[in-house]
Amino acid sequence: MTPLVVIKDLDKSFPGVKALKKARFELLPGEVHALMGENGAGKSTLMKILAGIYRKDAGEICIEGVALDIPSPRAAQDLGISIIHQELNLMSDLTAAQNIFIGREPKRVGGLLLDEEALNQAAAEIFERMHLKLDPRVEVGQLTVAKQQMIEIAKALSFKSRVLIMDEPTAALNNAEIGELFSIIRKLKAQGVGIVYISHKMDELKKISDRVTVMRDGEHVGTVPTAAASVDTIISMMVGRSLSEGKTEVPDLSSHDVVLEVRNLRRSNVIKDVSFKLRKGEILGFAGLMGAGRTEVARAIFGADPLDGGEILIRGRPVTIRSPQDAVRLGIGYLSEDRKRFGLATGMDVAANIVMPCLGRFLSMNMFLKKRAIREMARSCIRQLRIKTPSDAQEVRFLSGGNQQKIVIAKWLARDCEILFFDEPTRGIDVGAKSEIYKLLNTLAAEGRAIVMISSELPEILRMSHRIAVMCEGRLTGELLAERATQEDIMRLATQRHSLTTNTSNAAPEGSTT
Amino acid sequence: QETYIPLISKGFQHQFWQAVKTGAEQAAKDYNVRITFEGPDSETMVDKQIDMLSAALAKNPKAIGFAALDSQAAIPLLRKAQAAKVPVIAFDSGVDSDIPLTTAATNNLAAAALAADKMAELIGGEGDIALVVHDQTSRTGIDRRDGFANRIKEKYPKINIVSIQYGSGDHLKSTEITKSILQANPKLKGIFGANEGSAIGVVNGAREMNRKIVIIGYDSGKQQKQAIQEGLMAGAITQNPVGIGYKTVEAAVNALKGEKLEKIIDTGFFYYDKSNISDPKIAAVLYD
Amino acid sequence: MAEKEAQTVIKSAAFSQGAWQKILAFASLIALMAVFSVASENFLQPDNLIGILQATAVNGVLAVAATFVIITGGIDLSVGTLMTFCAVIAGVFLTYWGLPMPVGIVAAIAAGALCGSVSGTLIAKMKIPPFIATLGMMMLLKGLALVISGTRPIYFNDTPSFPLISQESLIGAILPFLPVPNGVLILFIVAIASSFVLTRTAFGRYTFALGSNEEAVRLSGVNTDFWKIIVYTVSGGICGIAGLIIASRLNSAQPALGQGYELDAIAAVVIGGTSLSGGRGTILGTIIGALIISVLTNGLRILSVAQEWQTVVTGVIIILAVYADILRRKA
Amino acid sequence: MAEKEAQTVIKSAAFSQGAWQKILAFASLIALMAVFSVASENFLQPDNLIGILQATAVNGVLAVAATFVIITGGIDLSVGTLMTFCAVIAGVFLTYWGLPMPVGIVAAIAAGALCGSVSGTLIAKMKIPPFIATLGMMMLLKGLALVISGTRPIYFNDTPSFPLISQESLIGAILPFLPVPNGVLILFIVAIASSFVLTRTAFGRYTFALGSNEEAVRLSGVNTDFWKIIVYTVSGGICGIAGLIIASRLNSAQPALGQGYELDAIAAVVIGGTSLSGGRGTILGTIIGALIISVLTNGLRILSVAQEWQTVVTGVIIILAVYADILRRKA
Ligand SMILES: Nc1ncnc2c1ncn2[C@@H]1O[C@H](COP(=O)(O)OP(=O)(O)OP(=O)(O)O)[C@@H](O)[C@H]1O
Ligand SMILES: Nc1ncnc2c1ncn2[C@@H]1O[C@H](COP(=O)(O)OP(=O)(O)OP(=O)(O)O)[C@@H](O)[C@H]1O
Ligand SMILES: [Mg+2]
Ligand SMILES: [Mg+2]
Repeated sequence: MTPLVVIKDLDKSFPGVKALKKARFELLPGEVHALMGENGAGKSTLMKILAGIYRKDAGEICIEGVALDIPSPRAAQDLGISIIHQELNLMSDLTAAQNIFIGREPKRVGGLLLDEEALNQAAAEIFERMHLKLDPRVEVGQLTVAKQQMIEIAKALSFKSRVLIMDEPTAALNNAEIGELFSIIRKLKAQGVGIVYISHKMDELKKISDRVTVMRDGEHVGTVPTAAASVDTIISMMVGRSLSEGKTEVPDLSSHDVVLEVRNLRRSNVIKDVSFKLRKGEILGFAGLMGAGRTEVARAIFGADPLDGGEILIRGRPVTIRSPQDAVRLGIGYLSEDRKRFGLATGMDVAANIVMPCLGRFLSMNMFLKKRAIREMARSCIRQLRIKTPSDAQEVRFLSGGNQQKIVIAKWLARDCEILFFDEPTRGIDVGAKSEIYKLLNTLAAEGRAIVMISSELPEILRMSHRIAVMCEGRLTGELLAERATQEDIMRLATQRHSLTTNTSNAAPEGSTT
Repeated sequence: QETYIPLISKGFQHQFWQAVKTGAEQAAKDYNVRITFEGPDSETMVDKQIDMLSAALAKNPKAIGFAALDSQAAIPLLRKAQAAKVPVIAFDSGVDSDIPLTTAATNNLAAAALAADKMAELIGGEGDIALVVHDQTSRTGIDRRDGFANRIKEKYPKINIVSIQYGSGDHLKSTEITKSILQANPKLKGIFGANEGSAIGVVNGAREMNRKIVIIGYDSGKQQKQAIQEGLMAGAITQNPVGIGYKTVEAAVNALKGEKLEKIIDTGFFYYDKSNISDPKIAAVLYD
Repeated sequence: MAEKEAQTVIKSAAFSQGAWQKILAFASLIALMAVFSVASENFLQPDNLIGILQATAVNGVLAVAATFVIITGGIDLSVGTLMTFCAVIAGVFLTYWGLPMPVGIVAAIAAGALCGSVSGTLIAKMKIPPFIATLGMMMLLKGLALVISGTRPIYFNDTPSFPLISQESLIGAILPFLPVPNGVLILFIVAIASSFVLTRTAFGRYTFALGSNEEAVRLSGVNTDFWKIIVYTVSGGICGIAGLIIASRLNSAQPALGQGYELDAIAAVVIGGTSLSGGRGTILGTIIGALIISVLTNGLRILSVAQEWQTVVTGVIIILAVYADILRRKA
Repeated sequence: MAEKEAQTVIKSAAFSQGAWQKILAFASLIALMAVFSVASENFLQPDNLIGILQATAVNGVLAVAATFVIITGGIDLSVGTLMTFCAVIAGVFLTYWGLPMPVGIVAAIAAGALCGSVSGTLIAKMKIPPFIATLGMMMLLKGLALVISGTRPIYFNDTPSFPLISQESLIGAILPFLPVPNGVLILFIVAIASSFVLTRTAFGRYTFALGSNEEAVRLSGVNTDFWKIIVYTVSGGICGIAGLIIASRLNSAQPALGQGYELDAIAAVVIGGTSLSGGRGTILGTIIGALIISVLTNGLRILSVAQEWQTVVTGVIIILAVYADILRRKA
C-alpha cells in the first residue's frame, strides 16, 4: 500500500527558533496516526507545512509517492488535505454554515447569487451526521469555544478529503462530543481516509489511534504501533523520563475557615440560584457538561459579568464585586478558558503578560516599571512551568498553544491570590506539564489558598479535587466527596438535561482512567 | 543670473487665484523674470502659508510677493526678508506693517459696499436679504461681509439681513446653504454671494428652488458670466485679479531697479451686469 | 476595538431579524425630524424634504462606496478626491473631446474603478496599510484632477442632456406629486444594488469575511488578495457614480472640490452602525447615517442658527444619536 | 488588519532590538533628504533645515498626541481643532483677561486635558466608538473656538514674552551655531518624555495592553476604563502644548484653523509604523513620519515644483516610503 503522505527530513526555522529538525512522518490510507510530543515540540508546525500554511525550509513531502510542493492552503485542499487548526480560525461575524463553506458556497442563477438555502441545508446535514444540535444560521462569534470547535470539525469534514489533520480537536470538548467525534473518525477510516491526530489526552490514544509518532524538540523520536506500546512508554518517549502519578491525598479541611461563600447567585437564565462554600486550602472541582454554566459562575463571581442577584461573602464578610478590579483587589484570580480572547494580550511579550495582573508590585514611585524585577519574575515563571520560549521578550502569539496556556497560568501565579478560579487550566497542555500543574495546584492548596478548578476532563476532576460540585443548565445539581465519587456519579448529576449532541447518555460514561 | 520672485498667495485652486497667477506670469514674461505661485488649500491655514513663505525665503529670491492670510503672523519672516534685503510686495490685501514696499490690492470693503448699493437699488430699498460668504475668519471674507452689511445698516434701514452663512467657497455646500436660506425665508428678496464659489452656489440654489431673487455675485468665471447673461444673476463685483498679479510682479521688478514705489497700488473694482459685460474695459478684467 | 463591542453585539444579535429593530434604527433620524418640524414650519415642506434628499445624494453614494471598504476592516480616504477626479474625466471626455454622453458616463465610472483597483492592489499585494494607500491616492488624485483639468472647472454646456443625470426628475415625470430628482433616484438604486450584492453574492460574503477574520479566509483557500482588490474596485466605481452626480448637479467638474468629503462619508457609515474594525455593517444603516447628517445640517440652517453654533450642535447631536443607538441595542 | 501584518512582524521581531534596525528606520527620510540635497543647493542650508524642523513642530506634537490614542486601538480626529481651542483659551486668559503668561500656559494645557478626558469618558464609559466621539468633539471644539474668540483671531501683543514659546531659540543662545527654535525644542522634549512614559511606566504599559487585547486586560483586574480616559487626557494635554506652539508661532490664536490637521497627524503616526489596529507603535517612528511629511513638502517647494504636481508627488512618495519600510522589515 503506498502511503498517503511521506514527510522526510523537514526543516523549518522561525526567527530565534528551530521548530523542525529533519522531521519525519508517514500516513497510510485508513489509518489514524497519532502525533505526540510536548508543548512546542513542532507538531502543529509540521502539520501546517503539510496543509500549505507555512513553507518548508528543506526536506521532502510526497503525496501518494509523488514529491511535490504545497505552496498554499488552496493547493493543499486540491490535494485532498484538510486541517482542523489548534487555534480556532473562524470568521466570528459569519454564521456557522457560512463559515463551513467559505470559498465553496453553493450558487444559483448561473453562479451569480449565493444559494443560502442550500448552504444551510448542507451544513445542517453535516451537523446531523455529527449528531450536533446547532442552528446553521447562528453567528459564530456568539458561540462558546466548544461549539466553535465543533464547527471547525464540521468544516474539515465538509471537504471530504483523503488526508484529515486534527490538531487537538478535543481540547474544548467533553466526553460526549469526543465519543461522537471518534465514531465519525472510525467511519472515515473505513472509507480509507488517513487521519493525523494530535492530542495531549493520553487516554484517547489507545481508543482511536493505530500508530503513534512521537516528536521532541522538532525531531522525530520514534513511530510505534499503538497496540504494542504502553502509555508509559509513549510518555517517556515524549518527555525523556517517566512520570509518577498518584491521586491527591485529601486533607481534613473541616476545621479550615470558609474563605468564599456564594449564596443564591443568579444571572438571567445561565446561572440559577447557585450557592457553595470554599474553604482555605481546598480544591473544589467544578464538573459538568459543556455549557453547564461553570464558566458563567466563575465570571460572575469575578465581576466580569453583571449579576442579577445573590450574595458573595469573603471570609464571612459580604462584598460587592462590580468589576474584575474589585475581585482582584479582594484576592480573587480567574484563569479564563479562552486564552486567546480573554487571557492574553498576544501582541505583547511574555513578561508583560505575566505581570499584567500584578503590575502594581513592580513599580517604583507607583509609576515607573522595574524592568529588571519584571524580567526576573517572568524568568522564574518560565523556569517553574517549563515554558518553551526563546526569551521573556518573545511575543506571546509566536508560542505554541500549550505554552500560551502556561503563560495564562503564570499570570495568576505571579499575582498570588487567595482564591483562584482555574477554568480548564490544562487545556492543550502536554502530559509532562500537566503533572507539573497538578503538583502546583496541590502546593498552592497546601499553602492555604482556596482553589476552584473547572474542568471537563473527569479523570482530572477526580484526581485533583477534594470536593466536587456538579452543574447542569445553570444549577448546582450536587456535591460529591472526591474519595467516594466515580465518573458515573458525576455524569448522572451532570446529565439532567440535553447535551449538545443528541445521544449523550450512551456516549457519556465512556470515560476511562489514565 | 535670472531674477527669481516667488509669490505666496492666499489660495491656489480657486479661479480668482488662477487669474492672479495668469497676470503674474504675464508680467514675468514681459520683464523676463522667473516666478512661482503657491497658496494653501484654504484661507484658514495661516501656519501652512507661513511654511510656504519660509521655504520661499530659503530659495534666495530677489523679491517676494505675499498675500497675507494674517499679516501679524508673518511679521517675523517678513523681518527676515527685510534683513536679507529682499523687497516684499504685498498683494490682494494689505499687510499691517511697513515692511512691504507697496500693496497691490482691491479695497474689498468698498467693493462690497458697492454691491450693497446695487442690491438695495434692485430690491427697491426694502425687504429681506441674506449673505452666502466663503469664510468666517479670513480677511477677504470678513471685509466683504462687513463692507456689505455695514453699508446696508448705515444707508438702508428698511433692508433686513436675515442670515449670513459660510460655505468655504465650495460650490455644492453653497448650493445647499442657499436652498435652506430660501426655504427658511419665503419672502427673501436677494442674496449676495461673496466669492465665485459662493455666488455660483447661490445661483444653483435659486434655480433648483425655482425662486426669482436678486443675486449679486463677486469675481467672475464662466458660470457667473453666463448667469448674468441669462439674467439669473443681476450682476457682480469684479476685481482685477489679472491686474493684481501683473502689478505685483511689476512692482517687484521696479523695486529691484531701485525705483521708489507708491505705498498703495489700487487695482480697482467694478460692478458689471448684463448691460456692460461686453464693455472692453470690463471684459478685460473678467476671467473664465 | 472588536473585543469591547462583543457584549453589545451578543445582545443585539438576538433581535437582529426583527422588523421592530429596523424601525427603531430610524429612531434618531425621526426624532431629529420631529424636533425640526416643531421648531420651524418651513422644515417639513415637500420642497425642503426633497432638498434634503438631494443634499444626501452625493454623500450618500460616497458613503455606500466607503461602506464596502469599511466592512473589510479597511478605510478609504480617497473617496472625495476620486469623485472629483471622475467628474473631471467625464469633463475631458464630453467637453474637451466632445464624445457622446454614454461614453463619458462609462469613462467616469471606469476611471473610478481603475483607481480603486490601484488602491486595492497597493493594499492587498504590497501590504500597504489602507490608511496610507488611500491617503496617497487621495493626494495623487487631487493633484491629477487639477493637472488634467488645467486647474479650471470644466463645463458641460455642450452636453445639454448632462444635467439630466442628477437634476431632472424621472419619477416626477411619472408621478408629478413626487418630483424626486434623478440624483436621489441614483442614490437609491446604488444603495439597493449594493445591499443586494453585499447580502446575496459571493463577493458580498467575502467582503464580510475579510473584515471578520482575513487570516481564516485565507486559510480556507480563498484568494483574499483578489477579493480585496475587487472590493476597492467596486468602491471606486461607485465613487465614479458620485462624480457624475456632482458634476451634473453643478453642471461642471470642479477640480478643487472633494477633499474633506471623505470624513462626511465615513461619518455616515459609522453613524449607521458599521464598525470600523470590520466584519459587520449594512447599507441601510449607512443611508440612515447620511440622512442624519443632511437633516441636521439642513435643519440647523433653516433655523438660522449661527454657523459657529451649528458645528457645536452638530457635534453634540452626532454623539447623542450614536449613543441612543447603543442604548437601543442594549435594551 | 492585525492578522495580515503577522507575517511581516514575525520576521521583524528577531531584529527589533538591533541598533542597525533603528538606523534603517530612517532610511526613507535620509533617502529623501539626499535626493533633495542633490536636486537643489538651497535645500541643505542650515536656515532651511531649521525651517523644516519648525514646520514639523506643530504636526509632530499633534502626532505624538495621536500616537497614544492609536496605540490603544482608538483614533482621535479632534487633535487639530483641540489644538486651536487651546490656543484660543490661551488667548482669552492672556489677552482678554490680561493674566500672566504661566497662567495662560497652564490654562491651555489644562483645557486640552479636560477636553481629552471628555472624549475618553465618552469612549470608555458610554462605549461610543472613538471615531464618533472624537468626530463630535472635533466639531464641538471647532464651533466653541469660534464662539469663544468671537470669530476673530486673538493677538498676543500684550504678552511680549509669548513668542518665546516657539520662536526664540534657547539652544541658539547657548550654541550660536545651532539656532533651533524653542518650538522644535519643545517637540523633542515632548517626544522624549512621551517615549519614556510609553516604555517605562505602568501607564505606557496599559496603553499598549489596551490596544492589544482590552478584554484580557480587564480580566486581569485592571481598571481599563480609567486608563483609557487617562490616555485621552494625556493626549489632550499634549494637544494643548501644540496649541501653545502654534499660537506663539503665529503670535495669535486663529480660531478657524485646525480642521484637516488631524489627517496629517494620523498620517505621520501611520507612516511611522504604528498600526491603526493598536497594540504597537513608537514615538520615534511618529517623529520620523512627521519629518518625512515636512521634508517632502519643503523639498518640493524648494524645487519649485508646480503646486498641483506637489500633491501628486507627495501622494506617491508617501506610499513608496511606507512600502520601503515594509520591505525593510521583511528583509
Ligand atoms: N509563527 C511562529 N513564529 C515564531 N515561532 C513559532 C511560530 N510558530 C511556532 N513557533 C515555535 O516553534 C516551536 C514549535 O511550535 P508548534 O506550534 O509546532 O508546537 P506544538 O508541538 O504544536 O505545541 P503545542 O502542543 O503546545 O501545540 C515552538 O517553540 C514555537 O514557539
Ligand atoms: N459569549 C456567550 N454568548 C452567548 N451565550 C453564552 C456565551 N458564553 C456562554 N454562553 C451560554 O451560557 C451557558 C453557560 O456557558 P458556560 O461557558 O458557562 O458553560 P461551562 O459549564 O463553563 O461550559 P464549557 O465547558 O463550555 O466551558 C451556555 O448555555 C452557553 O451557551
Ligand atoms: Mg500545537
Ligand atoms: Mg467553561
